[in-house]
Order: sequence, then C-alpha cells, then structure tokens
Amino acid sequence: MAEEKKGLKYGLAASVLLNIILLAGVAWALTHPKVVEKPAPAGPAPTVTVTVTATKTVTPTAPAAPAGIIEYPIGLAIAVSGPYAVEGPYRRDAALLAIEHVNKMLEAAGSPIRFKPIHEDSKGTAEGAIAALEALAAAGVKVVVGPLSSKEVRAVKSFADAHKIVCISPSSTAPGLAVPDDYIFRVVQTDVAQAKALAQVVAELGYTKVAIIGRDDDYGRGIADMFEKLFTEKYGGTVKKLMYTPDLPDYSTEVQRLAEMVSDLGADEKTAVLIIAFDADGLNILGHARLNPVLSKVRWFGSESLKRPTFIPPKAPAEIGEFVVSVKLTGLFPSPERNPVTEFFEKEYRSKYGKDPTPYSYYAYDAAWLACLSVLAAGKYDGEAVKKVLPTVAEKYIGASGYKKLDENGDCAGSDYRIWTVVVEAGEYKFKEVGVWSFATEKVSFFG
Amino acid sequence: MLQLAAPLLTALLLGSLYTLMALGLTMTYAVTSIPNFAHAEFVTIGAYIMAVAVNFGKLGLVGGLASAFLFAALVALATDELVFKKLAALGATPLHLLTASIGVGLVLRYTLSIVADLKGLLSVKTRVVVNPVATIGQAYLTTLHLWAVPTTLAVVAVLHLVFMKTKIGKAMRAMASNLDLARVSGINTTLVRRVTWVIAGGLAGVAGGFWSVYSPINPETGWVALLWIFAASILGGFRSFYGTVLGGYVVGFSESLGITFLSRYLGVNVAYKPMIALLIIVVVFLWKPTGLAEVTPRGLLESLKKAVGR
Amino acid sequence: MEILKLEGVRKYFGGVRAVDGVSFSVEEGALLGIIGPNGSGKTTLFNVISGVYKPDSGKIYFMGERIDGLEPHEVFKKGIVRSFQNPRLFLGMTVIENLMIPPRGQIGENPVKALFRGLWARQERSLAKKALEIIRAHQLTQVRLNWSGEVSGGQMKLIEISRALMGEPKLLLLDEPTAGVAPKLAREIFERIVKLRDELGLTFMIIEHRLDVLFDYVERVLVMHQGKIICDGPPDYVVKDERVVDAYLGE
Amino acid sequence: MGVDILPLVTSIVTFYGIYLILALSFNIEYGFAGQPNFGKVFFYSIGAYVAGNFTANMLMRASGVTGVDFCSDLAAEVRFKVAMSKPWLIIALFLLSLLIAAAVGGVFGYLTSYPALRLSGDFLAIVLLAFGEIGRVFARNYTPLVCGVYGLSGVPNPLVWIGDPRMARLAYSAIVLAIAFGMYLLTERLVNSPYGRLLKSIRDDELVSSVMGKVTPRVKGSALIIGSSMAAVAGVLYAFYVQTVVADDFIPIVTFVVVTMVMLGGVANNKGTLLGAMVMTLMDRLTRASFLRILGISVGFDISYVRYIVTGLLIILILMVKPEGLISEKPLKTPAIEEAEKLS
Repeated sequence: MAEEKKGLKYGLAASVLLNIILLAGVAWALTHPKVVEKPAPAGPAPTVTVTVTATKTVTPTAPAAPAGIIEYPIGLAIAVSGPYAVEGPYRRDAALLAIEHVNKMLEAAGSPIRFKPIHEDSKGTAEGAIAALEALAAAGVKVVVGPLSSKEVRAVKSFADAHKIVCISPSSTAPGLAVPDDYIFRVVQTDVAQAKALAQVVAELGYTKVAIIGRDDDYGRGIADMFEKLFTEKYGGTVKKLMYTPDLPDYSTEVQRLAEMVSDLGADEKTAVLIIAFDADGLNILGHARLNPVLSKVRWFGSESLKRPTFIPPKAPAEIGEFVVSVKLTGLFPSPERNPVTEFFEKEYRSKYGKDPTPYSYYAYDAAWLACLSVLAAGKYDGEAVKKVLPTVAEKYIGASGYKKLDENGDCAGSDYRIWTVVVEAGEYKFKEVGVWSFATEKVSFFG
Repeated sequence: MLQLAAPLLTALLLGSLYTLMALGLTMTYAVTSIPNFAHAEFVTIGAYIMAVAVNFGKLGLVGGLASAFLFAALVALATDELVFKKLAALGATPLHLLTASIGVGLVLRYTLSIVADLKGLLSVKTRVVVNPVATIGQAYLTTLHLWAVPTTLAVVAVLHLVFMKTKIGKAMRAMASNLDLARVSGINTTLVRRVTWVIAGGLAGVAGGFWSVYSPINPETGWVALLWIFAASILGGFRSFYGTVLGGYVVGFSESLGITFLSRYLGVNVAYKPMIALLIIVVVFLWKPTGLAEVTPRGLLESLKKAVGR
Repeated sequence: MEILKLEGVRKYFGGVRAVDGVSFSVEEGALLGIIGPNGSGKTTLFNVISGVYKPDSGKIYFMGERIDGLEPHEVFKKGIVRSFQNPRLFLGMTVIENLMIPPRGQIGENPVKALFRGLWARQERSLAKKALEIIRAHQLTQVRLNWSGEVSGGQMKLIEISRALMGEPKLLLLDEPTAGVAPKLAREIFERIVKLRDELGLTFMIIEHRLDVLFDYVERVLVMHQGKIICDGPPDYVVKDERVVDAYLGE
Repeated sequence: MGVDILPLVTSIVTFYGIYLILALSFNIEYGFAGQPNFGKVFFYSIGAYVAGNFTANMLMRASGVTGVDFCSDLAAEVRFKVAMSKPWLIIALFLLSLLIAAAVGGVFGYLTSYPALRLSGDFLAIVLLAFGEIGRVFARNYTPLVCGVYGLSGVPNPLVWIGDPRMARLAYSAIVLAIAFGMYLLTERLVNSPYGRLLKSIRDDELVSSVMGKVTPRVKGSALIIGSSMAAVAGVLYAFYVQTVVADDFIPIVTFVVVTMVMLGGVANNKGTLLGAMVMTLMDRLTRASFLRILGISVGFDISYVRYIVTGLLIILILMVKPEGLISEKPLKTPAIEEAEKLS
C-alpha cells in the first residue's frame, strides 16, 4: 500500500501547492493594492517629433553598455501559430525591428534606457490572447504591441483596462471596438472606412454588380458585410457574397461557385469581383481564377490585404502576376502610402530578415515605435501615463504606415486612401497608385 | 452537363492528391495499427522539399518529386524507428499510438515552423506553371492534371503489382491481416515494417510535392489537409488499399459536387464545405466501418441480384 | 423438473455450422458434462445459451421461459451464469473486486446513489464478506488483493468459478474449469462443484477436456461433433459409443 | 519593473481549475469507462455557448435596451453595465448557466453513446473528434448562437460588481478552483464505489461485464452523460472568465491537451489527473518568455515554437517511459477492499 500513500502524497502536494499559489496571490493583492513602481530616472526626454528617420544616422558603433542601464519591457502579444502561423511571424519581426531601432537611437543618444521585447504567442484564440496578456502582466509589462485580431482584442480588453496595460493592436479593424478612454489603441483604420471607400470606388468606376469572395472570419465578414450594405443601399448595386471557411487546403470549388455567381450577375462590363483574402487562401483562389474564362473576363477589386508582395512576382508565380494585371486588380491603401520611413523600414527589414514585409508588418513596426516613444514621453514606465501621452505622440508621428493620428477612441483617425492597381513596368511588377479617396470630402479622384 | 465538368475535373485532381496522401495512412494503419496523425507532416515536409529543390536547387519537376519522396520517406522511417516501433514493442494500444502520433506531429510541425521562419519560407510555392491544356465550358484540364492523375494511377498500379507479385508485398498483406500469424510464419516483420513506412512517407511526400505546385504551402499545410486524408482513408475502410484509392476519389467528388449543388440549388453557405468530409468520417464509421473496402464489382453484382431477386 | 431446454438450435458462421440443430434438455440439479473434439461447437453452444450470440433458428427455454434472442445481461438476470475457457478476468481490478462485479441489485451501481456511501456501504460489506468466504473456499485468500492479472493460471480458473458463483446462478455454464490446473486441484474443483450442487441445488453444465476427471463426477455427458449432439448418456455409456470413438479418433 | 504576480496566479489557478474539470471528466469516460471521448472540446464548447448565449440574452432583457445588435460591442458594454449594477442578477445567471449547461451537456453526452455503442478505441476517438469539428463548423456559421465568426463578447465576470477588477478576477479564480476541487471530490466519491467498479469492468472486458448482468450501453451512456456535463460546466467557467465566446477557439488541440493531462498523470486515477493537469498548466504558463523574465532568464530566441515541440516530446516520453502515467492505477477504495484488507 506504499504506492497508494505515494499517490495520496502527490495529490496532496498538488492541492497544497495550488492553495499556496492562490494564497500568495491573495496576500499579494492585499499587500500590494497597486503595483509599486520604481520611479523612473528622468531619461533624456526625446522630442516626440523624432521620427524613425533619425535612426538612419545612427552609427552602429555600439559602445559597451554602461552600467545602470534601465530596461523597460515591451510585450508582443502576437500570434505565430494557428490562423496566424504564416502572417504572425512577419509582424513579430517588424515589431522586433522597431524596438531594435529605438534602442540604437537611445544608445547613440547616451540614454540609459533600453527596451526589451517579450514575445508571447497569443495563438489567435481568445484563450491564448488572455493567457499571453496575463503572463506579460505578471512580468510587469505595461505596454503591449498586439494582439492582432479583433476577437483577441475583445478577449483582452477588460483585462487590459483593469491592469492598466496599454495594448496597441497593429491590425484589429472591427468597428465595434472603437471605445473612448480605454487601454486599447489601434493604429489601423476600422473596416468601415475601407468598405466605404471601396464601395464608392467600385461604384464610381461604373460597376453595379459585385460578387464577393471573402474569408469567413471577423476580418473578411467585417468588410464584406459593410461593403454589401453600402453598395446596395447607397449606390443601388447588386451584391452576391461567397464567404469561405479559412484554413482549408483548397478553394477550387469555391472559385467555381464564384464563376457561376459572376455568370448569374451577367459577367459583363458592369460586373466585378471583390476578393478579401490573406496569403495562402488568396493565392490559391487567384491560381484557380486565372484558369477560369468567366473570372478572367471581369474586373477584380481586392481588400487592403491583397496589396502584399506575396501577390505579385517575383514573390508570386509569374502566372498570378499576369492574371492580376489582366483583370486590373484594384484596391485601396491608407495614404500617404510611401514616405522615407517606409523605404527605410523595407530596406532594414529585408536586409535583416531576408524577406519582404507584409502590409500589416508596417503597422506592427509603427505600433512598436509608438509604444517605445510613449514610454519615453511619459517619462515613466506606467500604463496610465503612457495611455495619456500616446495620442499626442501618435499625432506627431509619421511611420512606415504613414500618419498615425488617433481619434477620440484611440483608433487610427481616418485618413485618405490611395487607390492602387498592379502594373508591369520594364518587366517588373509594381503596385501603382492611380487615384485617391479623400477622407474629408469622401470624393474619389483618379490621377491622369 | 457542361456545368458538371468543372467540379468533376477538380474532383479528379483533388481526388488523386487525396488518394496519394491517404494511401500511406492506410498502409501504416493496416500494417502497424497506428492511426497516424503525424502523417500530415510528411505531406508538409514533402511539399517543402519540393519547393526548395525546384526553386533553389533547380532540380526540375521529377528531381523535386524524387527528393520529396526520399526525404519524407526518411522522416517517416525515423519517426517509426524512434517512436512508434518502440511503443508497439511496449504493447501500446492503438489509442496510445494515436496520442503519440499527435505528439510526433507537434514536434515535426513546429520544428519545420522554426526552420521556415528562420529561412523566410513561411509561405512558398513551387515555381512550376500550371497551364490549361483543354477547356470544356468553364472547366479546364491543366498540366497538373496530366502529371498528378497519371502519377497516382501509376503508383496504384505499381503498388498493386508489389502487393500481388513480390515477396515483400505479400508479406505486407500477411502482416496487415494477422500480425502474429505473419510473425510465426517466418516473415521478416522488421523489414516489412520499414518498407511500409518508407512507402507511406514517400507517397505523402510526393503528394505534398504536387500540392506545392498546385498552391502555396506553409508549415500547417498538411495539418490543414489531414481531415480529408482521414476521410479518404476511412471511407476506404481504413485498412484497405483499393478502398482507399476509391475513397480518395469519392471524397474529392462528393465534396466538390456536393457543395456545388448545395450552394447552387439550396443556397447553403459555402463555408459549410468542411462538413462534407467530417460527415463522411462519422457516417462511414457509424454505418459501415468497412467503408468501401468490400465494394467489389462481384459484390455489387451480387447485391444487385439479391435486390432483383427480392 | 426441466431447467433448460433447447429445440433445434442452429448457429452458422458463414459456411461453418458451429451449432447445427441441437436439441436437449437438462434437469434441475443435474451435473452435465459436454465433451467433443476441438471445434465441435461446445463453446458456441455456451455463447448461444448465454446470449452472447443470437441463434439463427431454434428455441431455448429456461425454466419454461423463452430466452433465445435475449441480451447477455437479461440471460444473466434469469439465473444463467457462465465462465470462460480462457480466463477473462477484469485485469484492471483486484481479485476481490472481480468477485464484486456479478452480485445483483447493487445499490451503489447507480451513479447518483454511488455518491452517498451510506446508501450502499452496508450491502457492499455483506457482499464482500460473502465474496471473501468463496475466496477462502477456493484457497485464494493469499491473492485476494492482487491484481487479477498477477496470479497463476490455475488461480485464474478458480477466480472465474468464484466470480460466476457470486452471480447467484441457478444454472452455471463452466467452460473447461480445470484447463491448465494441476491434476490434484482439478479433482478438488470437481468435488466442490458436486458439493455446491448438493448443498445449493445448482445445475451445472461443464465443458471439459479431461475426460478422466469429468467422468468420475458427472452423471450425464453430451458429446458434440461438427455442431451436432452425437451421443447423450451416462459416462460409461458414452465411452462405449462407436460414434464418439470415431469422432475423437478423427480429430 | 514591478513584478505583478497576481495576474499569473489568477491565470494559473483559473485555467488549472477549468482544465482539471475537463481532465477529470475525460478520466471518468476514458480512464474508468474506457470510452475515449476525443470530442471533449465539443462538450466544453457547449457549456461556453450556453453560458454566453443565455447570460447575454438575459442581461440584454434586464437592461431594457432594445434595438441594439446582440453581437455588437455596444451590446457588450450594456451587459457589463447591467452586471455592474445588479450583482444578484449576474450571480443568478452564472449559477443558472452552470445548471443549464450541465443539463444540455448531459443530453449531448447521451447522444454520444450512440457512436460509443458501435465503436471503440481509436475508431471511436476519430469519430468523436470529427463530431467536435462538426460542432465548431456549425457554430461558426450559425450566427444566433454565439455570433458566428465574430464571437460573442460581453459575458461579464459574475463578480464584476466588486469594483476592483483585479480582485474580481482573483475571487472568480478562487470560485473556479473551489468548483474544480468540488468536482474532484465528487469524482472521487463517484468512482470509489460499485459504480466505479462497474465502469472499470466495461473498460476491461465489455462482453464479460454484460454476461455478468450489466447493461453496458446504459452504463457507458451514464459515464458519457456525467463526463459531458462536467465538460460543459468547465465551458461555463471558461466563458465567464475570458468573457468572450468564439466558436473558432474550440479546436481539437484543446482535447489533446486534456488527453495529455490524463495520460501524463495516470489513467483511472484522479490524483494522477490532479497532478497531470497541474504539470501541463504550469508548463504552459511557466515556460513563457514572460515568466522566464521574472526569474531573470532571457532567452536569445523565440521560445513559442519550442514550447509546442516540448509538449510533443513530453507526450511521446510519457508514453515511452511511463505508459501508466506518473501515478499508476490503484484499487478503488470501496468497503469491499477494506473488508478484504481487514482479513489478514
């Protein structure tokens, strides 16, 4: 019966350990009603207007880190598995690059402050996101870049507010999450703006019938539903929707259905396709569509996520490039699209990781910069202070993804959208700006 | 009729690829009783090897497929030697083996993720252009059809000969039907086991290779396709070679035609598509666990006779 | 009084006629031996009677009631309990626990009542005492707390019989109760069976290969061959029957 | 930086509690009754759906606000406000959710006995795995349940009215732990009884069990009902903790984690389950970059993938080195054993 006693011991040990953890928590909570902060030494208060371009001049002759370095952690709650297995690592790398750049700047300035990234895989699920935030919070993290998707952001919102942890999501676009005075900031416009602009561009180009093929997740549904509503109600158009389950191995059947829907709509010069997809599904769909006579005949529009190097050669196969050019794939991108920071970011990203950044990587880079700059501007590592100062910092910041002025909800204030299409110039595939949608006037104007 | 051509041609191609993937799963289950969830990773590994060999190694289609076969076969063999064989020797039940295969899958998938992440290969496609060679209405027959379908049929034919004519093939069949009997009747079970894993992994690798021509791949490609692989294998009876061949095509056809009809005539949301493969698994297991394995021309004839006689 | 009656019972497996039109009846309190070469259908007969297999045709009466086609647990409830040729013990349990499975009407087998020990503890203890008595009678006391897989082959057979007895049977079907048991113990087992029959009035049907032992104890023997009963009578009658000799020689 | 251990404690305690219930339920079904319910995540999700849908609907009704889209974030805000102002309402809804979910879970568990009658072992496991996925695909498409792909947010912490959200979380985690330990004690009582013995008899040899008079389909059904009810309760606790219910979160990997916990701890052994769930939960929380930082350890690479590889290796190692789990199976503690032990 010694065995049984041992078993009992294990069981007891387990429950005792658990209770100790719980009691420790209670004790902690009672004795530390508020987390005690070490007063942060006054670093050289950087002018907030310092933009990323400043790092260009930083020489990498790193002197030995002086004693008395103060390290502030920046949490990266970025999913790198599950639905974000492909896309997540790009954004994580962009955020890491931003923090590296900030540190170089601080080092050059002789500041004792350094930022230390802590990455947690939020798995693209609510449970994963909350677990990631809890872990980061325990490590004393007060500023987090992420989570990525709106459903993850929803899951962590009350936690972030309760623990005064600033979360800067590089890619959550659900309109409903626009809540004033919370700890959630989003550096990308909500779906409403994009859907509004898309509907108008499609309508003004003379299309009255649109077949949508889109991911059936919060991103795809968000844009598709909003587009459908605006396009039918405001412009009197016809919309057919085909929403597919993400993460399937193949979408050929869906593409055939899409072709049938397009045929039903007439497949004429008034009919267009709108695709809302990520990399793996998008390439698969385009690969099938290019072989389809009906789908090759009509005009294609794409969501912002289609403006990735993945979709044009040399990253994409040449045949896909030919297809997107022949169907004049057109989409939007928040402007200003390019600036020196964009160029700098792309160059650095490419040279460090040997790959091209994805569109949301630009936002992740900016989110991380904003996180660091806000801590510096706040002068202390404190969520409440960072939250207060962040909108001001953002207003004066121009990053890889353009102006980052935030609205009263802490979301990227609406900006103009540039209209892009794919062209071949001197044998090279390029996304070319062909027009602009003005946020202020809600007017579309095409160049040339 | 023209409207049917598109889903049918799709089904032909997908059916071939599912068959190639599922054959290995069936073989390892028949011979070693492992419902191998890590089979998915052999597909992914093959896909990656193909993409790397063709895009960077300039090996060409055949060379790429050969290296995909070789590499996936080696990984499959290694997993068996290092994990499954030892567990089987310890007397693990199929359920334990299933659980172990989930563990093996995690190790392989995320090891591959690390490599792909470091090398900037999280999403990659083999650079071989797929072109239409003939169109029927909206449907198109592509060059990939011309490679993948005959390859699959050739594999089936070769395996058929192996099972029927060669010593090792007969030994495999013997082991599949009764392991203990095979052992006492002097069959080199270790060798047969190894050959089985090499073929199973290799075929999965080839299927993955084709897949990377068909569509861009990432470290989760195989895992995502696992449902369909299992559906094909289970529909075939889970232990039957010929059943699996049939199962692969039936899964391809029923999914492609099924969702097309449901969506076109009943307005069912296309997002329900994965339900078809899932329902195949559930219904076959509950209704007829032998799947299509018992469906032979003679059997069909007899049941027809019975029906008429009644 | 007839306790069991079979009329034209058939059980085929594909082309194999395992039980091929068997009819006989058993008197209450009988000690009936069933012999026959391997594959003659003895175990299948037990399986058909105990409800493990449904007969293809024919009728089975137990104490005047039709029992063919009943589920095994229903047959058990009528009072027929069986043992198995190769001991099929519950290997994840101790010996005593194995014996605690068959008793009828255990209150604690209801998941809700199981939560309230007071409801069933008394019943359990009295059943356990009975089980321990049977254990003692079969000289299993030493191993009562062993895992049932960790006892000798002979002990396994004894546990099988003990477990069957715990089911309060009226009719016991024992499939080779002495296989793999030392000759001395084999005789002890049969002596106990006779004693049980005499004291409790139980009826036994025993499949046995050790004819020498069997014939010393049973009053009647059924001989099966190729699914049919080829001879039925007292042991000394059966041994003289030519068909029986042929059947065994042909084996 | 100030290390703030509280969220980690809350996190570990809550998820330990939730997964302990899941693991106990799997142990009843698989460890004792031999039915590998690989559709565990499905029953877990049922609890979360019931809790989410019921609570959200009731709170909306209590708020008197109409014309607001049930799935919108605005509705979520409304629900939080109601929960803040009506403590008794939210507590009652929480308790009711537990009851309803247990009942609904039980009904679905009963339906599971249909495949369990026809199949066993790996086949049953695969079918139930497919069942779980069918449930997920359905739920993500059927919007009225939990708002489809968007997910349903605004299932308030039942203790949200405490005011200090940190304390509310901590208190809630204590409730989860208490319920989990209650479940543990109940499970111990349940299985250390003739019923537990009955379950084991079916696991060990179903045919013999039925020959010994047991109505095995009914017993299997009862085990699946109990297990599924428990899983649904865990789902309710999850929904009220994470406060968001998304169909796409209920993926097979959750089941695999539960299976690993039971296999690691030792099947048919609730103490083992206690330990297995503990090891897996701690391993998940303590192998993170954040925790390593608390200890002052800094790793030079992204350990996210490595954690999954380690989990995979752990599964393989347990099965190879200690197939019976960390704590091996013991005889059930019934009066019969006591009587047998008395004899000496």
